[in-house]
Amino acid sequence: MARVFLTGSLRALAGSTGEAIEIPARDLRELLTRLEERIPDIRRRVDEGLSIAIDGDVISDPLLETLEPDSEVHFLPAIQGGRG
Amino acid sequence: MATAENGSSEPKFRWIGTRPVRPDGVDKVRGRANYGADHALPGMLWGKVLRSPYAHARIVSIDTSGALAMEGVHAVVTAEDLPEIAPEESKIGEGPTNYRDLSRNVMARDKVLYHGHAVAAVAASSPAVADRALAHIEVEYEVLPHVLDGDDAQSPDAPLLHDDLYTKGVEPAPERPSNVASRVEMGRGDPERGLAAADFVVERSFRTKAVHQGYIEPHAVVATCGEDGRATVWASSQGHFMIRAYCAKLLGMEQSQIKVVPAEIGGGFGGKTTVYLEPLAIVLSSKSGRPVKMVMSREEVFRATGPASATRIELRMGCTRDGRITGAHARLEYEAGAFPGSPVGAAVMTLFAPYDIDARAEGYDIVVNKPKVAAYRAPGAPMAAFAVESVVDELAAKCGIDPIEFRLNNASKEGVQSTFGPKFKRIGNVETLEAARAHPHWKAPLAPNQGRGVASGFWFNGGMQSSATVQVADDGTVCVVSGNPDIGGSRASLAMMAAEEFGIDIERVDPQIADTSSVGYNDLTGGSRVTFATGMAVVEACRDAVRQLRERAAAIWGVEIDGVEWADGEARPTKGGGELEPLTLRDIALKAARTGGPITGRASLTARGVGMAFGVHICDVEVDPETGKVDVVRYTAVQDAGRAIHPSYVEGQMQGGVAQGVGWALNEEYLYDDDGRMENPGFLDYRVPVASDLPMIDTVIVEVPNPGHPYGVRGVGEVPIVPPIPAVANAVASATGIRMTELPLSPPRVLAAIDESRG
Amino acid sequence: MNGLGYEAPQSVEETVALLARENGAARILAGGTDLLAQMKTGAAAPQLLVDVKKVRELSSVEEDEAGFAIGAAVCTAALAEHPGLCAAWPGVVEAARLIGSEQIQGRASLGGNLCNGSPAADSVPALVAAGASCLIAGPGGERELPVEEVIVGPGSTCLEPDELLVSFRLGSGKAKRGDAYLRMIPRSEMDIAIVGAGVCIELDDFGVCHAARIGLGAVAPTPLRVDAAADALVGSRVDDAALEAVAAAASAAADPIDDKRGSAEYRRKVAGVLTRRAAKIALDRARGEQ
Amino acid sequence: MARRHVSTTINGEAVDFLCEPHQTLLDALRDELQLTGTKEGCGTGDCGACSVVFDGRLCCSCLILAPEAEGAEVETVEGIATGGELHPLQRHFLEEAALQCGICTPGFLVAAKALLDSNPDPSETEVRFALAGNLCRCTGYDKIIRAVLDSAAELRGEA
Repeated sequence: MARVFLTGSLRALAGSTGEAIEIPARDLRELLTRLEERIPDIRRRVDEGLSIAIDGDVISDPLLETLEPDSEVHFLPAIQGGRG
Repeated sequence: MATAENGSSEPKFRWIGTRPVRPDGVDKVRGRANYGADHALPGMLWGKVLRSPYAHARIVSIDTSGALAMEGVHAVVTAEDLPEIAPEESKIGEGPTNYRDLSRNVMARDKVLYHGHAVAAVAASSPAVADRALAHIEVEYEVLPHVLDGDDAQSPDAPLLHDDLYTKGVEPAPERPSNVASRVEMGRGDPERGLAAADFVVERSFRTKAVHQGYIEPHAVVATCGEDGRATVWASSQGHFMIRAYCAKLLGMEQSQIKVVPAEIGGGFGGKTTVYLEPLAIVLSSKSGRPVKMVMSREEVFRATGPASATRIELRMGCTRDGRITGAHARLEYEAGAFPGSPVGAAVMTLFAPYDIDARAEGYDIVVNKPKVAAYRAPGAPMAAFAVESVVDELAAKCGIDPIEFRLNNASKEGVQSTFGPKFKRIGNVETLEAARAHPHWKAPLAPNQGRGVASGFWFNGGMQSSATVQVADDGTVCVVSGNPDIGGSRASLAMMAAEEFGIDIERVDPQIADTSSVGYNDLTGGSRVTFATGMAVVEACRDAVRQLRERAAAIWGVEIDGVEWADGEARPTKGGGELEPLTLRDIALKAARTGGPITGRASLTARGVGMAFGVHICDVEVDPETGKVDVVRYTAVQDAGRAIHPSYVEGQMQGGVAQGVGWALNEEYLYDDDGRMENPGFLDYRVPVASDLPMIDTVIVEVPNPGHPYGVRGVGEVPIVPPIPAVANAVASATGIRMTELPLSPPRVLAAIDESRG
Repeated sequence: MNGLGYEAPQSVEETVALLARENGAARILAGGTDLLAQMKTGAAAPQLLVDVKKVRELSSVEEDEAGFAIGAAVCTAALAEHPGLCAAWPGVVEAARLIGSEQIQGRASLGGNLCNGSPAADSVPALVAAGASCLIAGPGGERELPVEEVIVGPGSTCLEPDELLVSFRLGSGKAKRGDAYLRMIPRSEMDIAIVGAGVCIELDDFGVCHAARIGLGAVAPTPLRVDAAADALVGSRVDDAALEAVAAAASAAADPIDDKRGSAEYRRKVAGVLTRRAAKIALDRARGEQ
Repeated sequence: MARRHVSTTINGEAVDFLCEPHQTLLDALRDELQLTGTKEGCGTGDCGACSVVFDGRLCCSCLILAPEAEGAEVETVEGIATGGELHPLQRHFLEEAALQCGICTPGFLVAAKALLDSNPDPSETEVRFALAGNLCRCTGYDKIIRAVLDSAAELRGEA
C-alpha cells in the first residue's frame, strides 16, 4: 500500500483533502493506472515533465520502479534546468 | 587547511582519500591538451554568426546573395537550412528543454528575441573573410517593442515574446497568452498558521541581477559532414552525448550519423550543457563540403549564451522568541530570457531545504528579451539562498541567538519531511553546522569596519544515466573507459575507485573519456554527478571484471568460483584451498586468450540513491565606510562530501564555488541599455574576482557517507556556490549594520546605503 | 581591419613624414593595448599602423640635472625599474603601474595612455600633479605643452594627424616634495578607474606647504587640473582642516557623468575622499616619512 | 593583401611564418605555427590566458601584432619544460591540484615563471597582485598561489 503525496494542483484534481492518499500498488506502472481513475491525464502530466520521488529518491523519468509496502511517493514539478 | 571530520568508523582504503597527481595533468601543464578551439583539419573553413542588432524584431527578409558572391565564402546558413521543429520536451540534458525553443535559440526563425540572437552564419576561408561576409548579408527587420525586466513583462500591456505561450501550472488554464511561462508551487504544512503564531516576523524583497558562468574558454567546435550525411564533431561541452542527441534532433538526423569527440573543456559550470554552434557547424560543413571551425568571441559569449536568471524574491518568515521558525512563505520571479526555462523550479525546491519548517514557495518563470538562460551551478539556488539565509540571520539577531545555534535549532535531518515532498534520507546538515561552529574562524576577533556572516546551502545533486567499460590488458593493466567530460579532475577520482576495486596501483589504471561511438550512453557532466553516478558505473564495471577474473582463476585451479576471493590485486583460494598459489591480475590476464578471451567489465545504469548535500560558509569582510568598497578578508567553507575520493579536487570545487559566489555577491552583473544591448560584454567591465581580490579559502570536508553509493560519495560541485552570496551579505550587514537586499554589493551601492542610513 | 599596413620607422623625422603622407589614416602603435582592443571591437579602423618602438627618443628614459625625459613609447613596467624616476616621482610611477595587469604593463606606455584620450586614464592625473609637459614633433618642428592641455575631450587630443608625441618632461627630484596617486576601482586590479586623484605637495623649511598641484581623473570629459583644491593646501601645514578643505574643493570641481562604472554622485563624493587620502600620502613623502 | 614574412625566435628556436598584418601574435602562434598551448579567453587583454614573454617582458599575445615579432624573442608555455623535465611550477601545479579545467594554466605558468625570474621570494600578496591579470574561474586561486609560493621555495633551494 503506497502512500501518495500530491502537490497543489494535483491534489485539487484528485479531490483529496489530506496530505496523502493510500493506493495499493506493487510498482509505479500499477500506481499510475490506479491514479488515472482520479486524475485521467496523470500519464500525460508525468510525460510532460513531472518528477517522482520514491522514498526520498528523486527520479526524473520514472516508469517501472518497484514500490515497498510502506513506500512514500511524491509528485514534484520537473526541475527546469535543475541539474547544472 | 582541510581537515576531514566524520564520526563513522573509517574503513581502510588504499587510494580513496589520497591525493595522486591526475593522469591527464602533464598535457595540461605542457600546453598540449586540446580544447575546442585547438583542433584543426586540412581544408578547414572558419564559421561566424551574424547576430541581431535588435532586442525584439520580426525578420522580414534575409538576402545572403551578396555574401555568397564574395571570394572565399563557401557556405551561408539561415533558419531555412534547419528543419522546423515541433514543440517536444527533451528528457536528457539540463532537464525538460523544449526542442522547438532550442532550435530557435540556435538560429532565429520568424523573430529575433534578444540583441545578439543568431540570424545567419557563414563559412569562409579565414576569420577575416567570414567577418566581411557577415557585413554583406542584408536582413530586413520590423522592429518590435521589447521588454527587459521581469516585473514589466508581467503587466498585461507588456509586449508579448510568444503569442502561443500560455502559463502552465495554473488551473484553470488561461485563455490569453502571457510572458509568464509557468508557475510552480511546493510546500509543507500550513505556513500561514505558523506565521500568525510567530513572535517575530521579517518580510523582505530581494533582487539579483543576471550573471554569467564566466568560463574562460569561449564556446568552440570543429565539425565535418560528408556527402554521405555522416558528421564528426569535436566539441568542448559538458556532455558529448547530449551534443549528439540535440544536433540529431535539430537537424533531423539519426544519432548514428553523428559522432561527437569530446575535446577538453575549459570550464562550463552548467553553461555548456546545451548547443549553440554545433548544429550550425555541421550544416555549414555539409553545404561547403569542408570541415568548419567556429569559435565564439568573448563578446558573443556574453551577448548570446545563457546567463543565470535575474530574480525578484519576496520572503516572509517568522519565529518564536526562543528561536523556533514557525512558518515561511516565498514568491520567486525568475527571468528565463527569450525562451521558457529558468531554474525557478529548482529554487522553489531547495530554498527551505536546510530547515525543518512548515513553508510554501511559489515560483514564476518569466520570458524577457534577453539571452535564454542556461544552468549555472546549482541553478536557481544561490539567489533563493540570498533571501532565506539573510532573513534567517535577521531572525537570529532579533532572538539574540548565535546564528549557527539558531540554524541548528531548526536544522532538517534524516526523517524530516522536506518542503519539496520526500523525507530526507541520511544527510550531513547538522554535522556541517557543528563543524562550522567548532572552527576557530567562528570565534576569531574582528578589526574595525569588519563583519562576519554565516550561511547554509543545499543541493539535491543528480543521478541520471552512466556507462563504463573496463578493459584488462594482458600485462595486467586496466583501461577505464567512460563518457563524461572531465571538467575538474574526475579522471583521477574514477581511476582511484577502479584502483581500489582491483587492488592495484593507480599508475596501472588508465582512465579515458571516449567519444559517443566508443562507450555506452552517458548523461552530461552536471548536477555534481560524475564522481557519484559515473563513479558507480565504473565500480560496477570493475566488479564485473573482477568476477570474470575470479571465474578464470577458478578455471585455472579447477575449482568453483566461490572457492576464489579477490584481494590486493590477486585471486586467492578461499579457506581450505590448500597449496594453491595466488594468481595476480597479470597472471590471469596473460592466460585470458586460453581461458575464454579478453576480460572486459561493463556497466550501464541509472544511478539511484543520490546523496543530497549541505554546506555552511563563514565570511569576514572589511567595508571602507568612505568608498563603500567591500573586501573579503577571511573565508571558511565547510561541506559534507559523503566521502572525499580525491580531497584536493573536493577542496578545489569548494574554493571555486566560493570565488564565483563572492563575485556574484560583490561585482558581477549584466548591464543593459534601454535598447536591450548589453553594455559590459567583456572581462574588463564584467568583473569576475581576480587573484588579488580574495584571501586563501580554508576548507573543511565533513564526511557523512551516502548509503546509496559504494564509497559513500555525495556530489560536491554545486553546493559550494549556494552559501557565499548570503554569507557575504550577512558579513556586510554585521560590518555596517545595514541589511542590503539587492545585488551586487558594489561600492556605489554600499556607499549609497551607508549614507542613507546616516540620514 | 583588413588591408592594414604596418611600418616601423627608425627616427622621429621618418615617423612624422609617414604621418604627413597618410594624413589621418595612420595611427601610432606604441604598446597597442588600447588600440588593438579597439580595432578588434571595430571602435578603431586605421589603414596604417606606425610602430614607434624603434625610435630612440620614444623608447628610452633619459635623466639629466634638469630632470627626466620619458619616451612616449616606454612600457610602464620599465618605469618601475628606473631608480632615479622612482625616487623623484613615486606618485607618477605608481599611477603608471596601475594601468592594467602585469601583462598590460609589459606593453602599455604613458604616450598611449595619454593619446587614447580617456578621462579615466590612470597616469594623467599624476602627470598633471607632477607638472609634466609633453614634447610634440610635427612637420613644422617641435612644441611643448603642459600635459593637461593634450586631452581635449573623451577620446580626442590636440595633436594634429601629422604630429607625434615624443616624450614627457618631468622636473628632477627635490627634497620636501612628495607626490601620490590613488584610484577607486571595484576590484583590486584590472579595472578602469571610477575616480583617480594625483597630488603633489612641496613644503618649505618650516613644514608649510608652499606649492601644490592636483589632478583628477574620470570626473569630467577630460582629466582635470584642479587649482582650487591645490590652493586649499598652499599656506597650510596640510593638517586635518586643510585636508578636509582639499576634499571639498575636489568634490566641488568634479563634473562627472553617470555610466556603467559609477554614478555621478558617487564619483563626486569619492573624488574628495581619494584627493584627501592621496594628499596625506604625498605629505608623508614630502616629509620623507614614507 | 600580401602576407608578410616574419622571422622570429620562439622558445629559443628560429622560426619563420607568414601572416596578415592584422593578425595578432596569438593568431600566428595558434593558427600559423600550431602552437596551441597559448589560449584565447577574451582577445582584449583582460584574462591573461594568452600570456607570453616577449623580449623579456610578460605580455598578452592577443594585443601584439604578429609583424611586431620580427626579430623578437618569444617564450610560450611550450618552452617552460626543458630537456624532458617539467619545471618546478608545472610539477607543483600538478601535485597541488592548482588546475581543474586547465584552460588558464598555460597563462598562469608563463606569468608565474616571469614573476619568479624577477622576484625569487615573493610574498603571498605580491604573488596575488602579480597574477591579477590571469583570470581563473574554477579554482578560486588558493591552490594556484600556494603552488607558486612552494615552487619559489624549491627554486630558492628551501623546499
